[in-house]
Amino acid sequence: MINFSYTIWILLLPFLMFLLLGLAGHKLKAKLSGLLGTFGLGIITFLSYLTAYKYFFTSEKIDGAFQKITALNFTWLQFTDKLHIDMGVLLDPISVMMLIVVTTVSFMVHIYSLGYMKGEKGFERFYSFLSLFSFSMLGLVLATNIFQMYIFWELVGVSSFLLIGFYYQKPSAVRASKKAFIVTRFADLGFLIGILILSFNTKTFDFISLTNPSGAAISQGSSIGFLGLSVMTWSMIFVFLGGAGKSAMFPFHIWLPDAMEGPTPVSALIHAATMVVAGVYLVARMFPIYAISAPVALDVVAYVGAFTSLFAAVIACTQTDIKRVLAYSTMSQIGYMMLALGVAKYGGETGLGYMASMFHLFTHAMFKALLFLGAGAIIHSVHSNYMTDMGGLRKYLPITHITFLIACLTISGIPPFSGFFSKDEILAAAFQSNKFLFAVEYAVAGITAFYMFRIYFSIFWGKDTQYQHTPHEAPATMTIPLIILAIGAAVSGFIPFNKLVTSDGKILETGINLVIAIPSVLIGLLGIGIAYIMYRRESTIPDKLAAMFKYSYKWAYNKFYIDELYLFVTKKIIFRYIAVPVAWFDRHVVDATMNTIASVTQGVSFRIRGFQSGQLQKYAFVFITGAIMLAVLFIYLWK
Amino acid sequence: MSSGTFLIMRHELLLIAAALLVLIAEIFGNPEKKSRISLFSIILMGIITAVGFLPSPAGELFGGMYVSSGTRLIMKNILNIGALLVFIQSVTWLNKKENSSKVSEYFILLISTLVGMNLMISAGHFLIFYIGIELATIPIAALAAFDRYKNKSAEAGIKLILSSALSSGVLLYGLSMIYGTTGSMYFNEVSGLFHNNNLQILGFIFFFAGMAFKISIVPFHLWTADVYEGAPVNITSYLSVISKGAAVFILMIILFTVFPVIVATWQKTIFVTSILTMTIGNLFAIRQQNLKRFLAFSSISQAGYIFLGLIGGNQLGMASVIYYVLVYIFSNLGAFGVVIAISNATGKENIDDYNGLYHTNPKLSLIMTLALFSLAGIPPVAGFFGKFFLFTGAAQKGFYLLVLIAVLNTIISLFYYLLVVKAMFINKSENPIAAFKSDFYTRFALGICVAGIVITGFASIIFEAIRNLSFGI
Amino acid sequence: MDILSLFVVIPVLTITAILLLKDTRQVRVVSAFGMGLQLLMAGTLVFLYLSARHAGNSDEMLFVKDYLWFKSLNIHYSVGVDGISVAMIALTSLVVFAGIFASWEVEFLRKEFFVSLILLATGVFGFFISIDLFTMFLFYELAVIPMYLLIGIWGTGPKEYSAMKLTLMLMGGSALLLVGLLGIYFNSSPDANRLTFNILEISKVVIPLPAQRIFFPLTFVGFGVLGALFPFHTWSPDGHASAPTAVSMLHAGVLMKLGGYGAFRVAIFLMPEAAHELSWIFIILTSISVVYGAFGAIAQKDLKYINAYSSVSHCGLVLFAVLMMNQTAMNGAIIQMISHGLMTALFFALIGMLYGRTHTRIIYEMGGLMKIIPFLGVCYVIAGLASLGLPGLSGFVAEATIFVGAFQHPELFYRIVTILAVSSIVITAVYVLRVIAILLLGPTTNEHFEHLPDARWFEKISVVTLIGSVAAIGLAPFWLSSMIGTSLHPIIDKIIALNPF
Amino acid sequence: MNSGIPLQYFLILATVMFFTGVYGFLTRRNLITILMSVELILNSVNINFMAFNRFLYPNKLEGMFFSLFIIAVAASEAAVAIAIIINIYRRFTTINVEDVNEMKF
Repeated sequence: MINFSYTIWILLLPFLMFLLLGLAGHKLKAKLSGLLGTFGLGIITFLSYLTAYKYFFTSEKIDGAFQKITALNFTWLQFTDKLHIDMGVLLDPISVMMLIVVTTVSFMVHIYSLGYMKGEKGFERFYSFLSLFSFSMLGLVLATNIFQMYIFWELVGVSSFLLIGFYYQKPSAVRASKKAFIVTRFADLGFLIGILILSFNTKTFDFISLTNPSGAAISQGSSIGFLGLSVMTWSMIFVFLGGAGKSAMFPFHIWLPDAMEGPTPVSALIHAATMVVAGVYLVARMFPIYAISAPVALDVVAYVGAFTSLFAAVIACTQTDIKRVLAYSTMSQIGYMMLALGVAKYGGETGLGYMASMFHLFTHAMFKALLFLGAGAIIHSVHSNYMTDMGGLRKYLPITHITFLIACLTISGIPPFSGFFSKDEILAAAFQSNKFLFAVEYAVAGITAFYMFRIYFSIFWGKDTQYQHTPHEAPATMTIPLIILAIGAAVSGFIPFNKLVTSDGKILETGINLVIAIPSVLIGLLGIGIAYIMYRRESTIPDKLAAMFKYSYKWAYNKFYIDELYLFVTKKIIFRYIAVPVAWFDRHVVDATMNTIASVTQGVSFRIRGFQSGQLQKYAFVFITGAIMLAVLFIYLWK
Repeated sequence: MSSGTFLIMRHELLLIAAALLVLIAEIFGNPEKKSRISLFSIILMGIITAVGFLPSPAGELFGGMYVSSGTRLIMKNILNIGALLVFIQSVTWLNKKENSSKVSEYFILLISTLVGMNLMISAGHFLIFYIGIELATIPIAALAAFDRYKNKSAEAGIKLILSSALSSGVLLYGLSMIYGTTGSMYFNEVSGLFHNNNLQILGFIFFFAGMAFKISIVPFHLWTADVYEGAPVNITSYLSVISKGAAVFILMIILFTVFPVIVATWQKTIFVTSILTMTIGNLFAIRQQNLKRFLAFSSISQAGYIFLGLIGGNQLGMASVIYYVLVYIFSNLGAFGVVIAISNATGKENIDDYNGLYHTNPKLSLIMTLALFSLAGIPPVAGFFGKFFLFTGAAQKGFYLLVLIAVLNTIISLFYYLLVVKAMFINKSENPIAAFKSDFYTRFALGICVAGIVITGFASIIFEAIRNLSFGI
Repeated sequence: MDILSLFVVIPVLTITAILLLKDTRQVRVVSAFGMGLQLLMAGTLVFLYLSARHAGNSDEMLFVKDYLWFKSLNIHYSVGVDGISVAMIALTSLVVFAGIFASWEVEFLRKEFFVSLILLATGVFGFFISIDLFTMFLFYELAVIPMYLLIGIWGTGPKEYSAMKLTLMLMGGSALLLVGLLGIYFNSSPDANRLTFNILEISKVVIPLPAQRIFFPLTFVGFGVLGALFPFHTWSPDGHASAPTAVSMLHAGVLMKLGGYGAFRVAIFLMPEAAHELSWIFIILTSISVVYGAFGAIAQKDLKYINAYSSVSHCGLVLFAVLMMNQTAMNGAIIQMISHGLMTALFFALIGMLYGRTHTRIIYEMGGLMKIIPFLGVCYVIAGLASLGLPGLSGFVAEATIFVGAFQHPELFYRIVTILAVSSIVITAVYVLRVIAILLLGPTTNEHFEHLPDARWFEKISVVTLIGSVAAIGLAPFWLSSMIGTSLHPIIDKIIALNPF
Repeated sequence: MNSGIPLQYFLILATVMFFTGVYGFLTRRNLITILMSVELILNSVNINFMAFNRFLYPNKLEGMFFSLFIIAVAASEAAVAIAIIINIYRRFTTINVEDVNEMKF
């Protein structure tokens, strides 16, 4: 048994870094604090790679399966003797894999930001937030129990809130951060309820005992029914709500495009590579339960994933803000991953989808981070988000151009880039189990290629735009991460995921299935071709098309008015028809009754003052009548 | 008369002696130095009060017409303390020149009422009781009309004397019924011969009405406010505390000793009347502007609370009533003391005049606040303990509903007490009562009151003493 | 002199010291010193308590001292603490300490202000240490009354009205309470000759069920009024809005906790059968206050109103959890009391400081303050995050415990209601973020605010004290929850006896 | 003692007198008259006492004594009352009871 106890530092370091930069940051020099943060994360990255190496290549397997190792664990908060929140580190294939993803991208972003955020006000604040995020994300990844995961889940949410709202004087940024937090919070409510139901039935939070396919917990409550579904299914659906919120699945997706208000490195790190895939990770984490005792919930996952991928891809075709395009493509790619999980079963051949999903998660992290950082470099030089303001940039930004191209090819699934492999696995998995979803994904693959090259061409080729000051290539601090990531995106496809990350930890024999691979590559090329025709150089085709499908284009351009719907619900229904009435009711009914009691008392006291008339004889009269009435009362009426 | 006799009825005898001494002092004393008389009578009263606490044997006189026991002694002592305080409080007022000619009358009359009350408390026979109660009432009427040049004073006098005459008429009529049905006026005999027939109940109700008049229980209370307002402040305080206390005591004694047979009836009676009293008293108090009138109504509602102690007909209730009267004496005299001091200094008696008093006369306002809180039953002052024990006494016999109504009433009362506090502390005023320094007597009296308000509650020994002594009446 | 009584004696001495002072400038120093001492004492008490427990002292109450007071009624002055009261005492001393500094700049009648403030504190401390219903009630009312003057004299807005309303409604509560206590007292012994007010002794006997049916509601509602139980909560918004800073802090932070504490230490503990029988009524009421308070907060414009309504919601959660009547939920209730006490005090302190600078509490009249007064801004954000239950701050610990506990309830109805209550976390997030966004973020709206000064040293003391403790609980809840948990056992055992979970 | 008027007659007389007195008290406007009606009430009580004593308990004299005392007390009461009434007349220059209501409510 290898000793993994040092992994605690993977959690502690970023936290300490956060405290240091948060409390003392404004005292340090901006540059120093930036370097500190980067250095700290460097160490963590090193530790993670060490861990990954030790886990995958030196830890012993039991009958060919990777074991879940609890590196360390201590009780943080005791509820009952069975239920308690622990804080700890759980190592298993997916968590280690995520460890790599998070630290790599995060490290890249740290370096990149040194250049990108140079001279920004609140530089040290930015880095402290980044450290906070890294801490939370790693905690989420390494959680040993679902409640720990929830805790870090929330922390991730808040750090994303803080980073989106980094430019807190910009109203749009503030609005976006608020939106992001509240939408995800709403989803997390589902997550929490799911946890409650789960824990009520299984009486445990611990992942290992929860997800042990032959354990007692997993079958708990699948017999108890509620409104037609088993409580287990209900809890899993609720948990998935949480995942959908973070991963911007329909209908919780609305926060992601707006989240692009944040600094671009943040978008790359949080809203492309790491945090948004937390939902996928969550489902993967609970996968045995989904697969074994809540298949219905798994179908929900599949269909939601599929729909989102299509829906987002369509919208992506119409947006002109490059970061938003990338955001929608992120959604659609995560849709892929969800779908892959959804179509998978537990163990063996049928577990292909699971492995594919994780694979795609990995590759996607690489190329999507690359895309965003590239976009960042572009924006950095052009000072605009809109591709309408760009064109012919290939001359000015060679490195960015190449890396961006690689990324585009990768996401379009063109071999030999990594995207091809992972996407191919997913399609294969879909093909195995559900032809309809398979068809959908095929279409999406094409659309993806189209819109990616749409922006590629219109940025780097297209019309020769005149810039008031000529764009210049980004500094090394920014280009180096691009290059590294580009390499990662290019080659990570050759990582033998089927040996490392599978649903049951055993090795899974896979190969390129040409029947699926070739058409998918072709459809990708087709999409590229169309984009080439439309955007290689200035042409009127796009406008013609837009005019032709006027309404559908308008709908897609306005993101199918989902935002407006939300706005309607929150502003009109919640605020105007619930909150305001409640406040009114409280003032004018509940409170009023209390005041009425008082005023009634006063009124009565005014009414009865006539008794005190000052007339001696009236007094005497009352006296006598009183006496007689008492006498009558107690002699005849109430004896 | 043997020395034993003297010992037994020393309260009355000493008081009579005191009255005579004051009279002699009036006759032979130096007409210029009238003010000395007040000091003299205060000293006498002080001595009597002190002597009252000496141990004395329980016993009977005049064939059981006069009874003395531990309980009754406590009651008398409490009354004496109150009277002493009133004496001290009156000095400043008496030193004014329009009163300087009537100092001795004032004290003689007061003392004689005190004699009446003591006599009445010691009654073992309705005749003594009747003599006592009249002796306690008639001089008060004269005192109420003491300010000969004030219309209100005269009006107060006539209202008091006539309505009390009527009430004693009714009371006597009731007694005659009881006499007719039992053939005796001895407390112990009557209780034996009592058996709950209509005529007796009628008699009881009429008797009760007569007593309720003295305690100013609704609906027999209407004279109270006017008389309190009209009479000189000192007399008002005396009426509101001493007379009321004495009447409560004797009513309690008679209820417990004479009418145990019809306990069910008088519990109902008290139930109804106490609810009426608390509520009506509070409702009237809310709107009052004149502080004397205000305190009059507050004292009415206080009487209602006191009845909660009676209703149980139990030891605890009895003890708590006696205790509460003691507390009430301190609290109410404290409040009145402030009113007296201010009306002596400025002649102002309205709540509005008190606006911003705290900023000019902080001490007085604090004492007032303390007294009012004690009346409202706010801890940690004595009033809280008093009320708590009263309620406990009622609750012991299961009158939870009554207790609930009572405590809800205390909220109303708290409201109007707070109005005064608000006036003194919060309200702003362009011409507040100017800061003034009151003389020794006032400060002394107020000091005693404050001490009483604070100590009586915490020092459990006082309550315990009352509790232990008051076994049997 | 036992250590517990010191908690009453020290404030009293402080008061006398203040009264003897001639120079009003020293007043605040003296009070700060006295309350600092109190804070020290609280720390010592926590330490002593834990060490005593560690030494294996398993009595229900520790440091018990008992003096016979009114022999004939068997009324004692008896004090004693278990983990719960220790925690509450610590909370109180923290809030009071912070409150002193928050009201550092009171000018008008300074002496009187601090006297009444500390008097209020005295009542609260007395309430938490006493285990005799009579003394408990005494201190309870003692704590309520100074509010009137504090709000009436030093308050703002319609202060007389609010003060009167608050006082009368709370007194109304204590009126019901008094009847309830008397009822308990006269049923406290099977043979009516050993009647007692002592909680521990009463808890040993079973009060006959018919009596419980009458007196449980009285007691519970009586305390509930102070705990802002719907629909008896309306004193809270007005009261808080009109009260001066420190008073709001103490009131929302500590005084409202008397309600929750009493509801569970007296009502539930002594009359579990009725509690179990009638809990559904109050569960409905409390869950209403949880959601309703949160919604009410969304629509408010005045910072203090927002906070008052959120207090309604949070305190509703306390009573809600108490009524679930199982170990975890009750544990959560206590933690929630403490956490809410700290963070709401923090809120009111900050609001007071903002008001002191901007002279408005209407959120729309402020904006973009974060840039101008970063320290206060950040503190406000932290307070907000604590109140929306962010992990790592105390709010989360409390709410998680409550929800998990409540959801363990065997009956479906209770679980569904729980889900209703859980949903409040979203609403909370909405109004907290709404305020933060309007108040602190965005561009600065009012140029007059451009040069507002950031926090002064005494303000920093006050705020940092509170934030420190909020974070401490949030990061390391285990010691607190275990301290409370062990003390809950006797109570739970008494309940378990009748409804086995 | 069975000769002459039976007890009931006395009682009826007394009752009638009592209520006459009450009626007078309530209706007369002149303070003196009101005082007289009070006397009427007290006398009715006296009659009661006498009659009861004479008819029911002839061997004891409590009733008799009681009425004696009542008479005496009534006299003193009247004295004080009249004194005050005189003062009233000085102040208000009337002894009409309705005019004597400076204080009310």
